[in-house]
Amino acid sequence: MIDHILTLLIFFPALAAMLGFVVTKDSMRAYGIAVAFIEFVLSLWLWYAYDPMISGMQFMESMPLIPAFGINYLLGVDGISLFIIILSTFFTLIGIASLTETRRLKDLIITLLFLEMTMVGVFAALDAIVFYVFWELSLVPMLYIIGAWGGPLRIYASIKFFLYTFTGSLVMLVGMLFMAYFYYQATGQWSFSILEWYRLILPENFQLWLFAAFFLGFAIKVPMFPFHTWLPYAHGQAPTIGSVILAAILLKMGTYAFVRFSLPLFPDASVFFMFPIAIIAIIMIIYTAMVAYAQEDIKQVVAYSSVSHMGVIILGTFALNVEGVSGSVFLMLAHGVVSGALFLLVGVIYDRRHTKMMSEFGGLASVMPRYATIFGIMMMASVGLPLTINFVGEFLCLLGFYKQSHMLTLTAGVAIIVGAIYMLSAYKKMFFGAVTNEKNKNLKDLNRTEYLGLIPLVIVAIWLGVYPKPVLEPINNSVESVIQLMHDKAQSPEAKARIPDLSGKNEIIPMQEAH
Amino acid sequence: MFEAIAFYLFAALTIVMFTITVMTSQALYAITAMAAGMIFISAFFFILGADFLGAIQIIVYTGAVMALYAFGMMFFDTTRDVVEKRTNPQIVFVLGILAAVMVVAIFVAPIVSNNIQALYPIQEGVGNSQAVGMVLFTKYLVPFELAAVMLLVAMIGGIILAGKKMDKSLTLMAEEEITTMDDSFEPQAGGH
Amino acid sequence: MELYLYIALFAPLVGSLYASLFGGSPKSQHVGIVASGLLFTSFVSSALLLSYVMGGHTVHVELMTWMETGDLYIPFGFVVDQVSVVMMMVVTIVSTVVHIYSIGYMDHDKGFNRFFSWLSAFVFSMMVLVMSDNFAGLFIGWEGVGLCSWGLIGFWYQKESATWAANEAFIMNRIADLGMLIGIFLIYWNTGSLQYDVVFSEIGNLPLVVTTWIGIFLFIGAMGKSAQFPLHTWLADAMEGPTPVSALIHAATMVTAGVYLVVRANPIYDLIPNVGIFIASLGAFVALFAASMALVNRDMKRIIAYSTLSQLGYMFVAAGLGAYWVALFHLMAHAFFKALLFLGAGNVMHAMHDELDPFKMGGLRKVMKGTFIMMTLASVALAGIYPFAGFFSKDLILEVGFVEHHYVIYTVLLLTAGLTAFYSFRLVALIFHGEERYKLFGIHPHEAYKFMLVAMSPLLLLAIIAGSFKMTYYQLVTSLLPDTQYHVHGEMTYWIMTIGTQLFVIAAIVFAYKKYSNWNSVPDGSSKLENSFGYKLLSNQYYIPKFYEEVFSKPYLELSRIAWKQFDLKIVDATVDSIANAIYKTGENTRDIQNGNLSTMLRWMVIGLVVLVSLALAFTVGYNAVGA
Amino acid sequence: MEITLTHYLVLSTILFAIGLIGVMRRKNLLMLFFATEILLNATNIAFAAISYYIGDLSGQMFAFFIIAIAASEVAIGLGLLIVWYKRTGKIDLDQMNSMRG
Repeated sequence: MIDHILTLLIFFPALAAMLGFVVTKDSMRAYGIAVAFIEFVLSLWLWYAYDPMISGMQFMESMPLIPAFGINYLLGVDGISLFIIILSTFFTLIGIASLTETRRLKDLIITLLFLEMTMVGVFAALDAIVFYVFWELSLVPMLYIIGAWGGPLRIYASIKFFLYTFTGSLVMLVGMLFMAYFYYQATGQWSFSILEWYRLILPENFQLWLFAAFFLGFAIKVPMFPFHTWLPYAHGQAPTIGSVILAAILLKMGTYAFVRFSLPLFPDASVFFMFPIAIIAIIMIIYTAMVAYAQEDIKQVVAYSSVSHMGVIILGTFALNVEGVSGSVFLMLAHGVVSGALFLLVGVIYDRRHTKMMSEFGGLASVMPRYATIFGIMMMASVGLPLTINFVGEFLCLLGFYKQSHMLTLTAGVAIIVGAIYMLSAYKKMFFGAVTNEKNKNLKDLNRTEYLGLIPLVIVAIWLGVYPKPVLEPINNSVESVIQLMHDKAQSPEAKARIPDLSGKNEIIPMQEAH
Repeated sequence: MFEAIAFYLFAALTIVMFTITVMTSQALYAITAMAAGMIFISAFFFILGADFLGAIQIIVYTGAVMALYAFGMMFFDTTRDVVEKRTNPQIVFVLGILAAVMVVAIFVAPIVSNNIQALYPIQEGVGNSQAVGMVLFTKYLVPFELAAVMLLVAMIGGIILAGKKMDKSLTLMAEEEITTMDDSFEPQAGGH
Repeated sequence: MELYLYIALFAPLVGSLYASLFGGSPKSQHVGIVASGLLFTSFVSSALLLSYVMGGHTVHVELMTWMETGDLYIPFGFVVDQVSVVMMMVVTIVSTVVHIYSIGYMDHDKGFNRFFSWLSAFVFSMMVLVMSDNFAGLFIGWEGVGLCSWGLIGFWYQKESATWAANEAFIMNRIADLGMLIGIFLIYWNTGSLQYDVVFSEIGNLPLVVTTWIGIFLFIGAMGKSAQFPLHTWLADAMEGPTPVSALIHAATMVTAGVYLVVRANPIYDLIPNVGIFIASLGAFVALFAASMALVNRDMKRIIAYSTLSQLGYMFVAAGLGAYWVALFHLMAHAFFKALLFLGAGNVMHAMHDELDPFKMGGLRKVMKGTFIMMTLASVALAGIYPFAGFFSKDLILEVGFVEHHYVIYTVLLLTAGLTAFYSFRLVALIFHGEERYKLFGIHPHEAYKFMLVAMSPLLLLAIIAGSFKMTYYQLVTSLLPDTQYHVHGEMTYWIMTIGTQLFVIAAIVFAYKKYSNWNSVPDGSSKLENSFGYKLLSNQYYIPKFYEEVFSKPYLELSRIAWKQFDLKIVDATVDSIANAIYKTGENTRDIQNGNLSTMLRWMVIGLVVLVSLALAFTVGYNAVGA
Repeated sequence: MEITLTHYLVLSTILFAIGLIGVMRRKNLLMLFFATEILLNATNIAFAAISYYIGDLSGQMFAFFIIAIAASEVAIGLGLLIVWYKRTGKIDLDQMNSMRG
């Protein structure tokens, strides 16, 4: 069974979702939690069985789909994808467990389980076409979640979300086809396997074009400035569960794909585009932090803060050294946990007051002290306080990029200032001051269901902040092999210089022999 | 010399006839002019040594097609003119001529650059009909048979379409109409 | 000894967690007692460690790995050496006192348990800060104390001013933290490690320019925490927090973290004397600058806060001039008497029902004898009168300035010493002497609980006798810090200087007493002095907060609004939408092609034919042209 | 005066243009059919001429098949036309707009 655990992880939720149609409405919630829990346990088993010392792919499965074009059902995990898969199953569990939605609960849970399938599929796929299929499929459940359970502008928001990301992905698909074609030209065989692609050294000008094609698809998903405007709408209109999954997992697809595709496939192009992308990332960080500061709606603050943090992740990714890339992968997890928790927290107050405007609140700390405490912890994690999960990632990202550029890192570091500004001012508006609004006087503090969702997140946020090693170590090993691969493949002297050579450092098992 | 005179004469006649066909508002004039034009065209075929084609042209077009049109027209009220609102006739002319020039340019291109080769050269000492027959029943046998089947299909199609009970079109009817039609028409259909 | 180290470190954390368990429930006396007890345990462990360290040993432990990736390796490592043990002693003594004091001070507060939770958490962070054996660990504590400071300044979160001040403090500190972070990055990429011992042994091999930048960035971090100009405004506003907090965090411990950093990083600063001069100059400037603002202020706590700021300036002068042990010594002495001063002020505040204007007090010595004595003695110590603690430490700094030939700095510090004496005794005179002006406001002051006074007494004792530890202390820390003795050349000069300073200070005290001890009215802002330019300038803190407000805060908010409403919605998003709209409109417009009219369709067909054929022609011609 | 291929092609062009104009101009469906016949004949001339001038029978073959197609087209087309006329009583092109998009 362990040999096919990835297939199991992908299709178990889908199968369970199909069966979900025959489950009665009343027991649907319990059913959903049970399925998500089993899935989560399976993913933990994956972690348990995973050998952190091996940097390459593990639990690989392969089955030909269209042999003539080298399209295979190819799965595998390494340290980079392992934890994002666990994060996906974890958040699906948390999301379903803390679900407060009452409208068409059954449909919602079925949609969520399908979404879980696509998420795990994206992170486990090692074949570009399989990856692409899951990547696109993930849009559909999200479209339903926003479009069916969202706010008043839900149709606009969901269509914008769908078309925007879809457009980007199409360009990416063209890039993938070209990549496969180049592979065919070079070797005389068709292949869509990423691992096979890794072995291909492309001329630099090809790399630049392909990088750009992939970049568009990923950048919209991340979303990078100036492609970010779908996100506030999507978050603003999505129900709590939609925002949580969107922020925690779906955005990570973009940054994950950067690490999985762009870096190892196009090392020279990565170096070439390093500074332009870093500048975009810095604009993202500072600009969206400012926009977040100006928001009146607490959910929008969190939404824009997501964009800002994604900027740091991008920066870390394009540091192109082990510290930076490990940091960015770690920050993906960290941001998933923290922003997911923040969206859950916003959902809590929205359930009670049916508004998200900060001006409606004030003084909540005295009415809902426990809520305020957990919100405070998560806010501080988001701000990047040491010993919380975010700090580890942010520190490593900035540290890594500092190797490449002093000035840009200094500018990007403003993140820790502007991040504090919008978060603290939002917190002040919501929780501090006297209770002025009559409607807030008798709000109930957190209930059992909400604790169920939030407490694990708090624990994870602090645990991985204090002791990130169990996660950081496998990530580090896999990232090292990616960096080494990039160094070996790099052609231009600048790229050789920018990407560190680790071969002399320690024994690593290369992911694939280059050349 | 004779060839040139014949060419210009028939060219002028054909053009005039077809122009009448296109421009006149009287259906009767149009059909008559066209029939004449078709016969004049067959003259070109004779000039070009395609005797068989010329004969076919006269038989098929003037004999069959035109007769078909003539019969067809009997169904319609030819005296009543179709009101022809013309919008921007200039565009029509410009477009028509432009397209024609282009098509010809395409045709001419390979000849001008002289890189076309004769696949089935005309054999000396063999009559045109014989030559045509030889090519038609060797190289073009399959297309020829297909053309035959096509004609058969067309014939059957024409008969069925023009036949009775075809004044109802299922595609153009709403669903309820179809269901009600089944009830009312089936006994009658059985009676035939 | 490792056990004691862990006890000293984690006892406050346990206290904090224990208190937070009851965070939401109403006041429980046991929370305060347990937290104080645990801190006392921490103090005892620290004392044991001190005696151990005095024997010439150090304790160095590595608890576990924190971050490890690539070449980066950061453990949770702790070191108890001569420097950190001094800081540990200071922190645990003051915080134990403050904890016990707070049991009384926060007696009637709803957030009693929450208060202890935050306070103990602060002590834990501070312990991490001082005990850590690497820069990353220092940064953990650094941010941790910032967080606790935020929580404690904004402790009374219903008050708008308190939460505002809390956010201001946090954000200002963050600005400095960025500098610190960059300093850490520089250290890592140049030395390959963040461990103190590795860094300090490597630092000599680096190019001077790198070392200079490291020094500058680390000092920017120190400037924020220690509230040096221009990041000083938060400290005065931080007085919104409960008074014990001011005593512990904003006088004795956290604000001195910057000084500790410079002292700790002395191998770096030793290499870059130019930066040192800058630090010293800035310190001297801040000393005078802060003292001048304290002269006219009418808020008791703010006056003490400015005095803290001023004393931090002294410490930076010493540290900048390379006299690290002197800086640390003043840090220690200052912690005792300033905490005492604050706690005394807390008593007064309680007595006066949170009235802070000393002009509305007067004559309180009759009802608050204990507090009166303590505050007077603390002020004497602050002024630097022999044989109190302040004399030994402050005088030493003056000597350092003099010996190092920085006469401008020396003069500034000397002047500041006079000002310090003046405003301290202005405060004492206004509060405790003269007419009982509080009667006008119908307040009936009372002395604080006995045990609070008892709790304060160790600080009083230390404020008096700390100076006598000088030689022991000196021998202790100079095994780690540069051992430089500062002796004024010629005994004559030395005595003239010392006695002259003493006389100058005493004169300032006498002047303050004369002017204020018989004060009999509450100023209403109409007197000539109050309308003079100088007075307004000083009482408005040189208009710097206003300047920040107008130049940074408001434009930032405005710019953010513009970025959102004008740029994000109207340009970025509108561009996206307009692309979508353009496609939609094209669809609407070209819909006429499909109007079902065969004639039109035919026409379009011909157009299409023309276009296609001409394209084919063009390509053929083009291809032939190229081919030819 | 030699008659060359160009002459025939020019003639073919003229006839084709006439046919196209007819296609675009006519609203009467029957007339439209006439115009298509003209188009087909125009190409036939071109085919026959090319066949003659390069001495290849393929052109004639094509013309032959075109005639066959034209015949079928007329048969089917007229049949449809009659059906349409029976249903609507009109053979006006502008009235046929059930394909409106």
